Amino acid sequence: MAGGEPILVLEKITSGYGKFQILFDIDLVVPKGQVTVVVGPNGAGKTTLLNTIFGLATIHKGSVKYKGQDITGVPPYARAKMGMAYTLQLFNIFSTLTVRENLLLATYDLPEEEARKRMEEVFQLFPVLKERQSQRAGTLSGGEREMLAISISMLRKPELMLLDEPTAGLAPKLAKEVFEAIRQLGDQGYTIVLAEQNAKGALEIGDNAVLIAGGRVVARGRAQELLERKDLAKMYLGLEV
Amino acid sequence: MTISSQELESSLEEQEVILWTERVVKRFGGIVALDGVSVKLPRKKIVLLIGPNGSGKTTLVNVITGFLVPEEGRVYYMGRDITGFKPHIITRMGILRTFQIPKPFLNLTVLENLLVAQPPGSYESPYRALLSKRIWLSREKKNVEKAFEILKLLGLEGLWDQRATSLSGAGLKLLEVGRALMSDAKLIIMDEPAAGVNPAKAHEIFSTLQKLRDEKNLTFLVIEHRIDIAAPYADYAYAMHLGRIISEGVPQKVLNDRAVIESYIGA
Amino acid sequence: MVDVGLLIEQIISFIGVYLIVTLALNIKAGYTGIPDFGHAMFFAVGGIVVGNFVAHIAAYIAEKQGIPGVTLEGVLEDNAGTLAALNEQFFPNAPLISIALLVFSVVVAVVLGGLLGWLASLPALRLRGEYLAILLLAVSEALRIAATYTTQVMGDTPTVGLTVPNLFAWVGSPELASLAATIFTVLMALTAYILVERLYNSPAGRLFRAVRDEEDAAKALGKDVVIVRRDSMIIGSSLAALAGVVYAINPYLGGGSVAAISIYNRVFWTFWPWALMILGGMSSNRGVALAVGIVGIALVWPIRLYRSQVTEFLRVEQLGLDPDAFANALEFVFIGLLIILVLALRPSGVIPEPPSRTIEPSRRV
Amino acid sequence: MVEAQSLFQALYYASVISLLSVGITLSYMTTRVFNFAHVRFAMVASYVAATALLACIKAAGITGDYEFREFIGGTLARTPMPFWTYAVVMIVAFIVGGLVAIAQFYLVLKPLQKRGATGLTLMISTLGFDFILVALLFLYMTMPFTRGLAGDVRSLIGRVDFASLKLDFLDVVIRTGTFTVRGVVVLGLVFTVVSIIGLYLLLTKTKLGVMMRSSIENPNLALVLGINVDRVFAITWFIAGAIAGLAGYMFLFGAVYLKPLTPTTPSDEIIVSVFAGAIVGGINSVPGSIGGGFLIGLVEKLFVPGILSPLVGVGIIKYDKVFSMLAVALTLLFLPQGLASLPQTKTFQRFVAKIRRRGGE
Repeated sequence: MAGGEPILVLEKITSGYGKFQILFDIDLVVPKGQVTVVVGPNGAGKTTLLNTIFGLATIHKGSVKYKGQDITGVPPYARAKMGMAYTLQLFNIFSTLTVRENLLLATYDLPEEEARKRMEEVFQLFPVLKERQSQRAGTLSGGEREMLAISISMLRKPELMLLDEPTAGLAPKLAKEVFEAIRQLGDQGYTIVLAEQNAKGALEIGDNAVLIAGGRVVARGRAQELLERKDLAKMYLGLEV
Repeated sequence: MTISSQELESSLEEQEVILWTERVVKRFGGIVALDGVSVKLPRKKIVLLIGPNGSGKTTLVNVITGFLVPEEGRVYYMGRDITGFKPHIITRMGILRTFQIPKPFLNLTVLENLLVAQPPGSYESPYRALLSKRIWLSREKKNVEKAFEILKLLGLEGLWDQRATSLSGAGLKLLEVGRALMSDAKLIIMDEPAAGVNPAKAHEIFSTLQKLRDEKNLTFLVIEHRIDIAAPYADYAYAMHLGRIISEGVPQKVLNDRAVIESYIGA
Repeated sequence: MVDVGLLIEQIISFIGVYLIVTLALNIKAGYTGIPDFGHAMFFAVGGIVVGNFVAHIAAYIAEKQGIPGVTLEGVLEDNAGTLAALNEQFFPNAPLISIALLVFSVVVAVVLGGLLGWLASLPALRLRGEYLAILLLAVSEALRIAATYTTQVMGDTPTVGLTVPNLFAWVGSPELASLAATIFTVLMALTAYILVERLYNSPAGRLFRAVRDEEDAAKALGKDVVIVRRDSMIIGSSLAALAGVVYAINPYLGGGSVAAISIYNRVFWTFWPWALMILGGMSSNRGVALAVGIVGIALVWPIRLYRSQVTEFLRVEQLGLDPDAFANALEFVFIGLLIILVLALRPSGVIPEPPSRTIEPSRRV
Repeated sequence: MVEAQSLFQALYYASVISLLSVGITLSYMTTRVFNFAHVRFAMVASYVAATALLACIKAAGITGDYEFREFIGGTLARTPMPFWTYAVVMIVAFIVGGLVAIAQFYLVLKPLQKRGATGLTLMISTLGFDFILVALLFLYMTMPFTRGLAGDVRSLIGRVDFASLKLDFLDVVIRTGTFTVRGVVVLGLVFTVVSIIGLYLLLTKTKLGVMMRSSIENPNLALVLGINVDRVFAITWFIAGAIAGLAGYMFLFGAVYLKPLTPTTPSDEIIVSVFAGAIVGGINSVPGSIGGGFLIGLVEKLFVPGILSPLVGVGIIKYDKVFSMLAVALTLLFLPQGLASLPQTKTFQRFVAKIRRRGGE
């Protein structure tokens, strides 16, 4: 796989929840400073893959290495402290808190000066959030919510950012905006793992890609290459090519 | 296994259809979840229902099983209009659904799980049970026979006295099927039988379904995301997108349909 | 010195009544999973039937017979005096009426307990889990307070309570009457045990447990979950009311008085049965019996009856502790620690829930 | 007609209920458990605070009679106690309440949760913990060292008198015409208001508060953001317990309004009202439970004796708790999220709309 040095390596992961196994023998290398896209139909195991990386799923077999260190058994909050950030697909903001409080939470362990600086950066990327600072996050529109969710991750200046279907349920125009924002982040040097069902949209902005179906990796490579493959559609459904 | 689509479609005409829907419409607020859906489930067949998230699969199942009442359209089962029937009435008529995440009776043994599934009746009255065994004894004996027969069919007979908690993910899915059989269901609607199960086991589940189709004359409607595993076992397939049926036919044909593939991949 | 015979009777009586009341709870909470935190109110029904209804009937008959000092109104207005007169002059000479009243109280308590259980099953239509538990607790408390201060139920002196008619006075001496009451307790406990076991090992009991484990699945199989819950509440509650009768009649337990506080107390008749059920194993009748037995022997004997000997033996006073307080504490520590340890170490109880044995379990493939 | 004095008494009682209700809510919101041991935290705090008070008396070198028998219109204390003793005692009550709560959280709830205990199991474990606390209180009454503190602690604690300590210069008896009120009552109210404001500020203005609220709303997301949710919950429990400790402090001065102190009273009697407050107000709402606690307290001690009893007869006063219990039952059945959720219900919104329309006409 092309790109920078690997920041995260998954080796022969079989994982799921409790007794249930969703992923089988997954190998994944995430290069630093690039956008790695995970695509696949629903039920393929994309969310479980991100949960596995963040320690929210049960690992049956295999190991997760982060910056060369085995973190297979590390609790999620400790992973967050190690520089990982995860934007969940659903319930990814605190809806009873104000927008500002949501953002504050992400910077609670930083010095005030630094926190303010980072918040300004966020407001530059998403000016609408600045206007809505004192509003309850629950009152935001769908697109604004996603922006807030991504901002929360961004504020932590994570070394590795996991995004789970940030465009789910968004109108095409909004989805496009969100994708563009992610590309911008990628250009700024963030390392991102983006799980998306919207394969076309995601592959267009990604650097690398893996396609999973039925809990297994079906294809991998440069995002652009995958996008151009004629048999993509069939692979996508996990069918024999 | 390979039936050409023409063959099947022509045979559909003659063959009995166990359940069909006619232009079912269901709205939630402003959203149209089902937009004139008509499906036919041929008797003794495994029918696959696919589609991306939010395409309306679960809503359709909820309408068929009586959990939702459609705004327009009808549901017919064995020639009878069952639109708007209460769920438990529909269950008693022989339509049973299993859960995506199996819901076994955890502290009951595998055998007990099946025995509970017998059709409801007066032999389950606690007051009579306090007075005498006679009210239920003979029936219970028959039920146990039947349950063991089913367990054998499912390959679970060795585990009959184990608690349901001790079963594997695939075992739990099969247990659900077993309960459905015990309840004398004729049409079993399964929600993602392969989810959370490793592929080898998933194939076992589907071949068990085929065996049941042939030996017990059952009809299956299967919602499944892992199309690669399910497709070879299905006799017929429907694909949904945005509340409509966008393709139907033998699985191979449906899976090669451009509209189906695009619905999955997105814009 | 310790009177061994008396001691055994006391222990047996304690075990007997707690066995019934805990088995009753086990039907509701153990088999069916209804978190009945209002169990005490059904127990109370039995007490009221004996202390109030039976006393009224007896007073009515006695007044007709012209027994001095007894009037129908006196049951509530001068409860102690009237009942003393009844117990001395009426019941010793009325064996048939006593037995009839005994049967009457059992039947009426079971019916009324069942009725109240049916009413209490209605909220279970809307609520589940802890919310239902709190609701039933609240209803039970409300009824307790309401009944306690309502003269028509508990007489003029709510804290003293109603004196219990001595339905075994015809047997002979007070010792013999107590013995008869103990035997009655044992008989009732055995009957209760046989009945709950019979229920457990039937398709009905199995269905109770299935509804508890996975309500949605039971519904999907066409079972009427509401009726299952209702039946469980009715049967469990009538059994609890029976325990109330047993308690009231047994002089070793109620002490001859259906004092409001001891009868309705949520600690002794809701929380304790819960604790005992969890110790023994929810849904496990044998476990419940074992737990009640062990706790009964361990508690009644050394802690309740012989606390002074125990504290003396442990040299509590030399340690500078107060023996009375120490003995009080013993009981609470005992049960409190047991609950937590069992929940942590053996969450399914001493004897875990067995499968139902409807037909011979030896059936193999 | 409600007299000012009974109004204040009712408010005092309502404050205690409210302080305890809010703790029930906090612990339910974090661990999803109805904590039956919660009111006992207050008892424990009360006992330890009483001991601390005696220690203070020793330390301050006050000798002679401790005249604790001060009721309204009674004789004045012979030896006034310095103000700082009360402050010390309050802090002790606060901390002890919190520590007991933390102990329950780490020793009982966490281990059970780790073993996959359900809400009901946890609820029963709180009963078990409550029994243990009662036992400890029985023992505490007689510990040699507490006895050594003031000659005979046991008789002090066991006696009614101890539960009506005199509050030095703060305990002025205010009299204006027929209007009489003890300073301690006023103090109790001030106290409640201050702790409620404190809690409000904590929850809304501090980082810790935001962390608490976020962990309650969505523990998974909080975890993902690097918040150690367990620790935040433990802190929440400490706060819940500490507030209960404050209620326990108020027990010490409230014999007129509550029952005298024994290991089982007043907590066994008020626990039902405390639950009522938490549930009627809204088990998932902090402000709701504060309001609910006040409401229940005032219904029991003001509405029933002051308004209802003149109408239907004195007999009704004994039934005061029946009203609370019925309020619980009705709330659970028809508005399970309590009064705090009322504004969100459709009926309410329709009602408001109707009124608005009327107003417009």
